[in-house]
Amino acid sequence: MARIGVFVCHCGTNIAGVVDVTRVAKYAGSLPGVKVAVDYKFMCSDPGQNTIIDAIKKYGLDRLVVSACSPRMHEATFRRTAERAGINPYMVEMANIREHVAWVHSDDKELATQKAMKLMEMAVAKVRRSEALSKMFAPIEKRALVIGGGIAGIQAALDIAGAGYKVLLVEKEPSIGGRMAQLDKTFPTLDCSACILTPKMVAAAQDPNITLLTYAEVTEVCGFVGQFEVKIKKKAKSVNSKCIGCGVCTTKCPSKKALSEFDEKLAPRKAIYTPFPQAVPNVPVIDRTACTFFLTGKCKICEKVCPTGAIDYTQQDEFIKEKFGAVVVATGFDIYDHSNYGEYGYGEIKDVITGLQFERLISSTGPTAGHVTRPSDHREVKNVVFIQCVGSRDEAKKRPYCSRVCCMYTAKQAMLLKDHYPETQAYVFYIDIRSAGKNYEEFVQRAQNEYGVLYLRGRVSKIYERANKLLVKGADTLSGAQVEIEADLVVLANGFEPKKGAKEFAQLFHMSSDQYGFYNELHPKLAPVETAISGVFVAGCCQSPKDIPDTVAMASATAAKVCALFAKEKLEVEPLIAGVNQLTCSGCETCYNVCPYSAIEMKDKEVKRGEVRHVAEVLESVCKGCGACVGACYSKAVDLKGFTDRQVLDQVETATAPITDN
Amino acid sequence: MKYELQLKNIKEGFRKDVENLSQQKISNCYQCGKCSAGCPVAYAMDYPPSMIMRMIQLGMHDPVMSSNTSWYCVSCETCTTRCPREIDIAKVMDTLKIMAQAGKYKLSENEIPIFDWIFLKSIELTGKIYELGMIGAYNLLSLNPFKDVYPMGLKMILKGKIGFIPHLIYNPFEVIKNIRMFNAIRKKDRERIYEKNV
Amino acid sequence: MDKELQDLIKKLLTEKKVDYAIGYEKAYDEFSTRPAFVTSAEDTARLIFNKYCINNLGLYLTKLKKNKIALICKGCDIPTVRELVKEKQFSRENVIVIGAACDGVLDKRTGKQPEKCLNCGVKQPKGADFTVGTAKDSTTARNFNDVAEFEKKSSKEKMQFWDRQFEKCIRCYACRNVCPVCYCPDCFAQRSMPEYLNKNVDAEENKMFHMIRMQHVFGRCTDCKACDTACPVNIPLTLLTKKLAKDAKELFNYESGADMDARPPLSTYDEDDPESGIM
Amino acid sequence: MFKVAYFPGCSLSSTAKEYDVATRLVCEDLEIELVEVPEWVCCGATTAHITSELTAAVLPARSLIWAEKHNMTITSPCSACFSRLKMAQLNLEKYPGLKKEAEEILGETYSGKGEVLHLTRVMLERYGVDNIKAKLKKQLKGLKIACYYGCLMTRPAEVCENDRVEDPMLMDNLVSALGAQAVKWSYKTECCGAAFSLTKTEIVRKLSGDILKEAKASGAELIMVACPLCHSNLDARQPEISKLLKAELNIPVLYFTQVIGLALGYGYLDLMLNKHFIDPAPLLKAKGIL
Amino acid sequence: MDNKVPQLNIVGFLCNWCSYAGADMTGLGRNTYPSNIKVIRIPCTGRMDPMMIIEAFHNGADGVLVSGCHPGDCHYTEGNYYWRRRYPHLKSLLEHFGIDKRRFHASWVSASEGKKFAEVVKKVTAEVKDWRDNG
Repeated sequence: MARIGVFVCHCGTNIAGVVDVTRVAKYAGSLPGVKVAVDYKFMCSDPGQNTIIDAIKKYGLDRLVVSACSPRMHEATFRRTAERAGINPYMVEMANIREHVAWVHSDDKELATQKAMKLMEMAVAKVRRSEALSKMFAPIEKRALVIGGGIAGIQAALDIAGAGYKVLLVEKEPSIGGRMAQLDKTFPTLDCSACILTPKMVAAAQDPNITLLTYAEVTEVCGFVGQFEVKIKKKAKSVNSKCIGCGVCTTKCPSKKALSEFDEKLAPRKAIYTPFPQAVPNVPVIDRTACTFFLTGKCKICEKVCPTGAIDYTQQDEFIKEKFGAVVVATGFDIYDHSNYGEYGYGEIKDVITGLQFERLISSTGPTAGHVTRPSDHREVKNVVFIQCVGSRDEAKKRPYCSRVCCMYTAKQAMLLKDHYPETQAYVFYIDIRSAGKNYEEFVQRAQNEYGVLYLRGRVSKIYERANKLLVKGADTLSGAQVEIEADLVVLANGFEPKKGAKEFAQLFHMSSDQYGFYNELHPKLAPVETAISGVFVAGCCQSPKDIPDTVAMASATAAKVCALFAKEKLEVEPLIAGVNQLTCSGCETCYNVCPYSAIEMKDKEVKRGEVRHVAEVLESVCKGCGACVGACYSKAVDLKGFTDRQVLDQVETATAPITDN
Repeated sequence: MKYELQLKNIKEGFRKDVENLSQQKISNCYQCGKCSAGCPVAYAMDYPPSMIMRMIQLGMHDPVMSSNTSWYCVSCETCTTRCPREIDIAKVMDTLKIMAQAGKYKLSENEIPIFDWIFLKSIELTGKIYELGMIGAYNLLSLNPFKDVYPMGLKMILKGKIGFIPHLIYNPFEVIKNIRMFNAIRKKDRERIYEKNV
Repeated sequence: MDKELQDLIKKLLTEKKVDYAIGYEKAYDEFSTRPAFVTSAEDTARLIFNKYCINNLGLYLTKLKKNKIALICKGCDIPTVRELVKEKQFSRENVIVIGAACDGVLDKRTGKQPEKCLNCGVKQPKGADFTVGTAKDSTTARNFNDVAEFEKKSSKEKMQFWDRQFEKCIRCYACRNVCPVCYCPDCFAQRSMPEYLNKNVDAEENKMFHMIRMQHVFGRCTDCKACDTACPVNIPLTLLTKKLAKDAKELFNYESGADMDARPPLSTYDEDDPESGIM
Repeated sequence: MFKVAYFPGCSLSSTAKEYDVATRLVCEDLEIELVEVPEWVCCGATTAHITSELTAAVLPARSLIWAEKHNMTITSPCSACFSRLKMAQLNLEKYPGLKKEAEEILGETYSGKGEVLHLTRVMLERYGVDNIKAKLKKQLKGLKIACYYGCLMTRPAEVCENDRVEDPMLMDNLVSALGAQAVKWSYKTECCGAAFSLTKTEIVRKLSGDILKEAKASGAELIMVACPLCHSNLDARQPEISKLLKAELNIPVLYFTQVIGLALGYGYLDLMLNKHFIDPAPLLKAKGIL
Repeated sequence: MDNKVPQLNIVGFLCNWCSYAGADMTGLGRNTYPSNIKVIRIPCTGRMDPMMIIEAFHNGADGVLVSGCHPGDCHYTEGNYYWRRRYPHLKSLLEHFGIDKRRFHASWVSASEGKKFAEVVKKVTAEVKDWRDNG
């Protein structure tokens, strides 16, 4: 006979404020097999866990039910508690009476209490059928894959490599550096972005533990924590390893049709190019969609001028498949495309530019060598209007979130403008200024007080084109005035959005993403860099918009997580896997066909004395415990440990029975 | 400061009344001011639209209802089209006018309500608009009998743009049907505004 | 036709092509037949084929996995063979399918041809290794009109209808026992750990048994009507098996036992499958 | 033959008679059959929706139901009428309570499936600019036209469907097809003052004045409109506005069907161009169109 | 819809990775829904044996909801694709046996769709209630 202990948690007032926890505990005590039932303020706290351990010893319990929060939150905690008291950790079940009861049924305490009692009773029914399971271990491939070579990826790679583990850093573009390389200065210190980034890029390139793979993309992922098998496409660079980065090819290339992605399409670039002079690795690639040779079959100038014979037009895309123990996803962001804003000209007005374009305009390495001129006619500017919250805080444009950095970068850009051209006037239209961060508020104040940037509180309604000027029609809600400004240039503070293709990329890993496409962390507070896929971590703006210091901190956090994983000898894995009762197996191969992991083997086996049958067998080290075989087996020969038919049936039976609470 | 906001002065029901009748979530407004920025008639209004939204949020019934803002709204829907919080501001303005004309709140404007009354009466009795009669009646009732008579009105008549005979629905049954319909609508409107939403 | 059949089997047995032949023989009266298992050439005289050969002999294949067998099949029994091969219950090389041309069988209970014989497109067997006799297919095609008619009822009416039917059920399991695809070594209905099904014989439990059995044979049942024929209390199981066939066709464009290469509908998927009302 | 239910609206039988005449003339030529909704009642215009939501839904619903019954797309040449028809359709769909009340009053049910389109969209999108182009007799060479769309045929975004709300191109495409030049200007959808024509005339003068000024500044010689309200504000009030602005504007304002009519070869009186306050004849003669 | 619908028993099978997490998210966001649903956690909708659903109805459940990851998002790659095939078949079969279609539902709820989960439960409860009240 089972000896079950039921422990009902108040979670402060989180649960107890809605659910009558004493009644739940009292009801538990009346259930068959339950030897003790108690409620306590915080079950997960040290004294709470000790209550459980003491009860186990005192009543000789062999199974536990903890009625508390979601098992996704604390199942592991209570399994460890059980283990400490000498009970098999898989003899623990949780009844989720916080997320599934107290927090969602706060409108009727009686019904909530009844449901809590029911869920607890279901957990008791399930745990009654639990079996002791022993832990399983899997090997770890101690090599990390970092996807994305922006500041997040670089930082994560450097930190993991620093701990002595090998890292492969994959970047889609021809050079690492990412968005940060495009910036001119950084807030709130106004130090030069390139000056602080390039040393890191070089360090990554020179680290013996880091392998750089630029112009490459991850195309396929299988496996699981400790054993990811990843297929990577190395796009044909058309330039081989003989290249010494002298740059002659780029200088001589006659093609000028393509627009520079790095310069945000403000300037042309050659068909053979490195994105920017400080590129790492300093090896150009040929853009085959722009190259005269690839388009017409004639030219080959780069081949002629190359001193080392590094040009190879025959190169093909190459696929490699490698194994990794952990993955850091740092795929970054795109800025919001304002062609959805009809009122700001559908992205067709040349002198309405994005914040990132302004960075390139004012950067001394940019297309105008730091001279801020109008893209349409290259005239100097006098009045510049900055509009915040474009593609942020805008439900109508399906971007209701705050992009977090635009207030700051707008202040920075307005200051830089005044710095370069003291005679210009900068106007900033804002809704609210969000400057939470060390020295951030002071920075915005400086822009207004020292630099004389005029801040106007209101969203701009429309930009009219009129005779070489842009008429900006806005409002200042603080004074209640309508504002019209004749501007030379309008800079939009475009918000952040997930990288194009982020959803498809998430599906490679089966990571979940939010409705916009930002990747979901495992827990918003307690597991901000983990994902639901164990062994896959997220860093930087692919998770949500954030500034450089936060990105770097997050990247280092992922590195710490990876190193903690690699520091273990072997990986403990859940023994919640499928098993076949070969006596009842009819050998129809249905399970074999549906298994997503090929974890089922068909064998001719002597199942009874003298009876050899064609039957299924589960490969324990391969099975991930999804249960697809269980759902498909009509002979009822496969079962899933931890979610057995008996357990589920008893839960169903309990769920549908009335409460017998007097 | 012009107004002193005291909690006991905030009419709780006002925001709810406007929200129920307009079916718009006014509490959604975060005061970005885009409506005021784009409004073509804001210059003539006592308060710009965004401020009206704020005052409704705070239940400031008297200044909202006594202001000319809603009456100056031309229903051009610029605000609605551009509102980042997807509030149909023009509809809220309509609602304020409906509430005022239904007599639930004090009327601050009379030109437009007079026009509206004449206009709808014209539809009720003829099914269509009878411009000359309508303009004449309006000018009389708004105590400005010679408004627009010269030169525009005269020229209109000369160009044959305004007829002297109303276009009638010739079928008398249709006329009766029309009048009945209007009576039914008025009854339902009273229920909507007075009974359900108080 | 009997002669032709006997000669063929005699030849197969003498040439040692097969160990067994499974066919029909006369039973206790002239209106009854029963399965005959013939192992020697001399014994072949027992074999007959007539309109009373209503059983689906495919049933016995799962019981004789290792032997080489000649199996006498009506056109409508052949899909069973294919289905069982697909489910790896034996290999196709081990069985020689002898198709017997059939003008339709008679249901002894009614003395009439069952509906499936009235709209039969396989009176002349298709896909057999040898064929004996000739027959003409029905002019009307197989249809699901009767099922569609039943589907029009309200769920309450359906519920009441089946409640009345399953009140009659005595849980003799004849339906399961004659079903060629009900070959599980240990049927769920008889398990005790867990007890999927209460052993009581009452309408509710009976209904549940049939529901689960129908679910288990979905996409596998060839609608051979063996269960319907075998039922001693005349529960119209055809109405269920035909529903399965209709759903398999309409939802997944699948016909059990028709195509050796088509994957059973529930053990495969297509990324573009319709969402069918999933919220 | 292309067949649509036609809701002319009150203005088209009085102040904008020339619009109705030109429209019927052009549509006949293009073989678009306009089936006038019999015994139609006023859409409620700019008045009903600020007086009673129900009135604003019931009045257009009668015509909508008729079109739906006869399985036709319903169209109106007047932006205000179109807007009321379309908004009634949208509101009846959005607010089931309103629909219930409206149906009770009308004693008929409305499915809301029928299509409601502005005449510009019927002619320029459904019928197609290319098909019109194929039937032209004349090119309107050298004419610089500012297309003015106004509020009610473009806003809110739901009624605009596949054109751009802030910078619609439908009529501009027509202008190019007619051989004329569509000027690029940013006041296409600014408000003319609409319903304030009689009540708050000073607002109309300012708003329409801004539009006229902008059109003039962008080099337009003619303004093309698709709404009798816009027309009367821009045309009939133009002399007053000129006086107010102390500048001679003198920009003729034509309906888009009149402009098509010119390219189809119709004359001054056929299209009732004489009805306009600002006579287009001198301009059209100078360009060799008349 | 009113969250208080007594005497209705709905069993919910939620996959661990998406819908169960989504239901947790509903709690985190304090969105409310009727309390009739009792949730059973399963690893994946692929594990959903149709038998369990038949058992639930047999045991007297008024309604059943099965919810999993959106197609393409399955933690185990393809479990929900199998479920997507079992669902229409089972629904149709159950209907044939007289179990009304308003009683059996399936949904896709991702880990971030807390609001959607509340909406789904409200809708399911309303449908089941409609079945019970109006036959």
